[in-house]
Amino acid sequence: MTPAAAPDAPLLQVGAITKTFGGFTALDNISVDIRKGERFGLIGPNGSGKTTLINCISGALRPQTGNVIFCGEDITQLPPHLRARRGIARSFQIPRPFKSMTVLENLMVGLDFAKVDSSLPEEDVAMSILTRMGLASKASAPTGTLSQVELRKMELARAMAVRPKLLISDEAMAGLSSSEVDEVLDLLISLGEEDITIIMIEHIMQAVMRFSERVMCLDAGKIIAIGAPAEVMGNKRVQEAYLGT
Amino acid sequence: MFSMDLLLGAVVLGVLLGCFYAAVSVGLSVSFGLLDVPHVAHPAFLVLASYGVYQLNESYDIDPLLAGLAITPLFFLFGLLAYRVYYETFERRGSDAGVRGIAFFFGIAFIIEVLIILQFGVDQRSVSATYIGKSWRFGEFRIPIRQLVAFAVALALTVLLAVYLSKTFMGRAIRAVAQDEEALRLMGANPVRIKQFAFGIATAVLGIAGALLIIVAPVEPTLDRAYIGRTFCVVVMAGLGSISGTLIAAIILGVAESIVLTLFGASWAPAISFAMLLGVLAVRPQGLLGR
Amino acid sequence: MKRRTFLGGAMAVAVLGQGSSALAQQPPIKIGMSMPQTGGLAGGGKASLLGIEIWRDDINAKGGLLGRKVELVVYDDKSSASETPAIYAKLVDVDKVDLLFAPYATVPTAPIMPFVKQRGLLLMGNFSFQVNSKVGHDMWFNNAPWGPADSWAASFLDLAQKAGGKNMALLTADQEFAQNLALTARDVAKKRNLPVVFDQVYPPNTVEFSSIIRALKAAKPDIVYVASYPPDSAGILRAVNEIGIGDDVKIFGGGMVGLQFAAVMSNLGSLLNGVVNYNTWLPEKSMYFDGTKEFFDKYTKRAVEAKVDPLGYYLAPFGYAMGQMIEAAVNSTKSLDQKGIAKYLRENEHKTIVGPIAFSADGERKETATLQAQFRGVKDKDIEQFRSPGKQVILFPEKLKTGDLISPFEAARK
Amino acid sequence: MTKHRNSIVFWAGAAVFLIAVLSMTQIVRNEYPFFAGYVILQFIALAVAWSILGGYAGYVNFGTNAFFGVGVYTAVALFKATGAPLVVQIAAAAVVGMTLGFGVGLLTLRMRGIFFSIATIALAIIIETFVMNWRFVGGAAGIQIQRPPVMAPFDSYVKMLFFVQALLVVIAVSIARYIQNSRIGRGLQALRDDELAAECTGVPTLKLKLVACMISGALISAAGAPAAMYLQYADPSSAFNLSYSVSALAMALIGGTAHWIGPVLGAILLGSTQQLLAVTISSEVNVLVLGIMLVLFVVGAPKGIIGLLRPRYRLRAGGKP
Repeated sequence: MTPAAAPDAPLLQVGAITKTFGGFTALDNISVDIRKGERFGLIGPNGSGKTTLINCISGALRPQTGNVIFCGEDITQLPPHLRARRGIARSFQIPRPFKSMTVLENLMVGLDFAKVDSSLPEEDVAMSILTRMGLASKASAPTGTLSQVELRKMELARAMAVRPKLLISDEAMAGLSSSEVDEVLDLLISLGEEDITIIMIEHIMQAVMRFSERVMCLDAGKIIAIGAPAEVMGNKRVQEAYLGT
Repeated sequence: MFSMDLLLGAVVLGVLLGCFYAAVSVGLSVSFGLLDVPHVAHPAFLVLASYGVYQLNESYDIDPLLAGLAITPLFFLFGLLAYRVYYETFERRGSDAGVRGIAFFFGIAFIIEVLIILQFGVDQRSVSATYIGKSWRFGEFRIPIRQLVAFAVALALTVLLAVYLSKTFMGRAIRAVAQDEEALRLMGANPVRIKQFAFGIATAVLGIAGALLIIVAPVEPTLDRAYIGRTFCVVVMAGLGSISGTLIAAIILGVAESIVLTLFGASWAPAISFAMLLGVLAVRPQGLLGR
Repeated sequence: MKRRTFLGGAMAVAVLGQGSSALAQQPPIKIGMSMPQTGGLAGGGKASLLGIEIWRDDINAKGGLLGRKVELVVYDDKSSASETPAIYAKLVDVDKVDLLFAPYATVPTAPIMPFVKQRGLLLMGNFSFQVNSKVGHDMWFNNAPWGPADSWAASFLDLAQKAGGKNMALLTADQEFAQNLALTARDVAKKRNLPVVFDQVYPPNTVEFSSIIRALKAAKPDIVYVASYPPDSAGILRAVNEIGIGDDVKIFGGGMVGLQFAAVMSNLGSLLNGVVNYNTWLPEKSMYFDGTKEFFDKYTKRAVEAKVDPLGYYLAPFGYAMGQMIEAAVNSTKSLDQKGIAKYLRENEHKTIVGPIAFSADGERKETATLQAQFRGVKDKDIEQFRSPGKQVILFPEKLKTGDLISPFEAARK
Repeated sequence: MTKHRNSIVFWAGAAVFLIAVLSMTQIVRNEYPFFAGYVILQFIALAVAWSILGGYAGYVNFGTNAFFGVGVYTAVALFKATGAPLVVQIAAAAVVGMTLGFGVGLLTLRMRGIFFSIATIALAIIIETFVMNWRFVGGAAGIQIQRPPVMAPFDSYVKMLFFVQALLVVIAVSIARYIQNSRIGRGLQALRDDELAAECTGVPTLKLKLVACMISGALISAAGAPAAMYLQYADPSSAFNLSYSVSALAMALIGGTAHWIGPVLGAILLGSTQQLLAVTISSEVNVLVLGIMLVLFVVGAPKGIIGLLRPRYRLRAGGKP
């Protein structure tokens, strides 16, 4: 039904979106295109609008102006669940598991509602995702018993259950030890190799450098730099923005 | 039936009634509006305060307003305790605090109702004071003095609380905790203690509000049900947590009720506050002065 | 015939001879009922029950009914209509009671009317209003003095018109009893070409009556007929006192529920003065019949312990009277046959502590004995004052009258 | 496999229950068990229906009495206007209850749960006021109703109502069970835990809440509809009595809402306790017991009786191991 996107058209086009809260402008006329299969890093100091931007992409917020185009379709007015079904999945800065469920059941929610046809029984699909994430042994554990890194992985696994084209990871490594950071990072990179486009918000610079093909830095709701990781890190305004906070 | 005099009278009485509604709602504006506690037992606490005032007035012949003032510290402690229980059992554990929190306060309201009935019976109770039963004449126009008293005290109470919340350190901390608990924690303040204190204040105010309630009209144990609609209507219409909004919204409700009662008949009156509440929820859930 | 009398006499002697041991041996006669003991009607329900219990104790002291002890089986119906069908089914099918009394008030009684009619059971009504008019059960007898439906409004309007009333204002609560009264008041006014200049229905839980009274005053009525419930009755009188009601008003009151209860009366005190209101029993000299004084002596003592209305004029003696009528019917028919008892009740006049009672075909009183009385010289905060005559002067009915109406209303208030 | 076997057990159980109820109406002559049993069955239906929204989705409906009263008065109005048979009355009540659920849901389910809860209190009072002003169904004074003749194979109307209410219980429980085992149930559970996370995982939260609200409303109204014929009388203050709300909520929460059996257990326990207490204690202590039990369970046993009985649910609920 949707018009077939041109083969080299970007997967996601953010077109001049502005989001204000009361008098405060969180996003100021942001435009960015993200290619299919790209590993995209999003950085910026606290309160620079990173989370607001991904909220606008995933549908938790709607911008006052501008539009969001995904696979050639304007999804600006769609609620989050319809975006999820079109292939946008995310994790949360502070993990938000379904607390009354086991890890496996958390994944089943995504499988149940994403409506992807599969010949395999849902539980098998869920188990294979968990195995991939190294959580197979925790499948029937309640989420309350998980450690911090397991929770982060569970969130990524739940996002994977939607079988996304675009995965947004919101500080999935915050508060983890360096070995755990590497663990999660490896997972994300391996997911990226499977044709999944990934936007990663992160504060840990080595991780961003290692992961990203392209990096964008936001400050006070504006894009101050975008380009190859090394290039962005070398940018004066980026350094100021980080030192300034 | 319609006459200018009657309309004017209705508006004047409505403003008086509205200020009284503000006084009974302002505590909820703090507890529900600022602290986000689903305090459906607020009107039950209010009626409980009225019975406290009644008991003091009946046994020791204390003026109801003084009696209200006297039970205020008690209600402050009661509020501290109630919040502590609520926090320990629901907020801290996080999971589905909403459902169980509401059910908890609903159960508490129900228990208070029954305890009042066990102690005082189902009959209505009223207090005696020199200003009850007299009226202030202005030509043909008469205003009951009890309503003037309620108006003045209610206005003072609301303004005082508004000033407290905007001018004092603690007041500002309470407002801050409503907006950004995390920031406050970073500043080294304990948000839970601040919230507990705020809930104490919100409950303490009910001492005076309860006195006004029983001054304006006799109370009976299930009176709280009628006030669930009124208080939540006022607080939601005001925009959660806005004290000045509370005053404006309460006056709008008071005038609306009074005009409908005087000019259009009373049979639809109980639905007024609830219909306004539904209307506000549907059209402008952030309230008149919402953030 | 003679033989039976002889046998009866012999049996009576035998029973007397055995004395109390016979009373213990025979199974008791069970009288079943529900009674509102919690909820909005509880105050009235408990007082009514105490009246019935005093009768039970009196009759048992006299040796019981037919030589058997009388036992009450009472359940709480929580003042709600939804509880009574199950309760009465239990009373009849499980407890197998011999006779049924109705609960106090209309709402809990209404759902059991079809049940008793279908089962052909006798039901002694307890202060419900027009509950049998649509059901048409011929074994229903109401202890209340209401009489024909329109007599209530008619007696008040008689007094009003005699005092020169030319038009009427109606202020009624939006609840069943008050609405029934309002309905008849409108009918009677229409028949007498009395214009209704103000007719307002207000909802339960109304807090503030100033607005309503102001609007009522603006309509300038001569007669103000109020049908209200306890919480509102007080609010209305307060507002009348504060806002004033105008010098035109000749008579005020009629159907205010609550002004019969001690707590409300002492609460309102001097605000009551001048109000003409309905009542059922008052300590006026015309109201004392055989046993009345003794009843109230017992009631006053037991009321303290039972935590019920200390005066108990409104309901309690009628609960006792209900028992007295059953006592007379059972003793005369010498059986518990419900058809026989019903026949006796319908055909005879019964002497009770609230005066003689005779029923018409629908089971209500043949003639109304609902009093209209005017409050006079009432002081604040004093329950005991209501025990002495003269505080509520009976204006109607003619037979029981103890004084004349003071009019206009403002004059009567002083 | 086990799911399939569970289904067989469930439907066999339901059939046995209905057959038992039916034969009871044919064998037992004493009418009291039917009067009392009707009340308990009614509470089971209400508690199960309530928990479809209140338990599975976590939206607390204080307006059980609004939906109940609407059911009663739909039946009354329909019966008075057309003399419609009981089945039609119940069906119509379900439709009206469903519509009402849709309306309230649309108005308030977008917002946080507390707004929905308060709106449902508002709803009860507005509708009660409306009915009080509606003279056709008797207004505030109430209305007496003459039952039509009873239908075979029943020999008394109360027995028939008892069977009908048992049927409604089976319908309510099967719907609750279906929802619980279907993806709707999983979606509701997810949104109950975290609405935003559920949305972002593809759960159409508003739609599911509306569906739950409509089904719950329809079932509550349907369970209320036969009350008109049971009482042969209807008045607004009894039909819209707040105690229906308190009972439905307390029974569901005390029984536990994670499984459909919870509200059933809660209703049987509290319903029979209430019937018993009504006979033994006639004071407000009776009602106090209900309130205190509600608070104790909400605070101390958040997963209700089934949480205490089956550790699995405790495990699922627990924040800590």
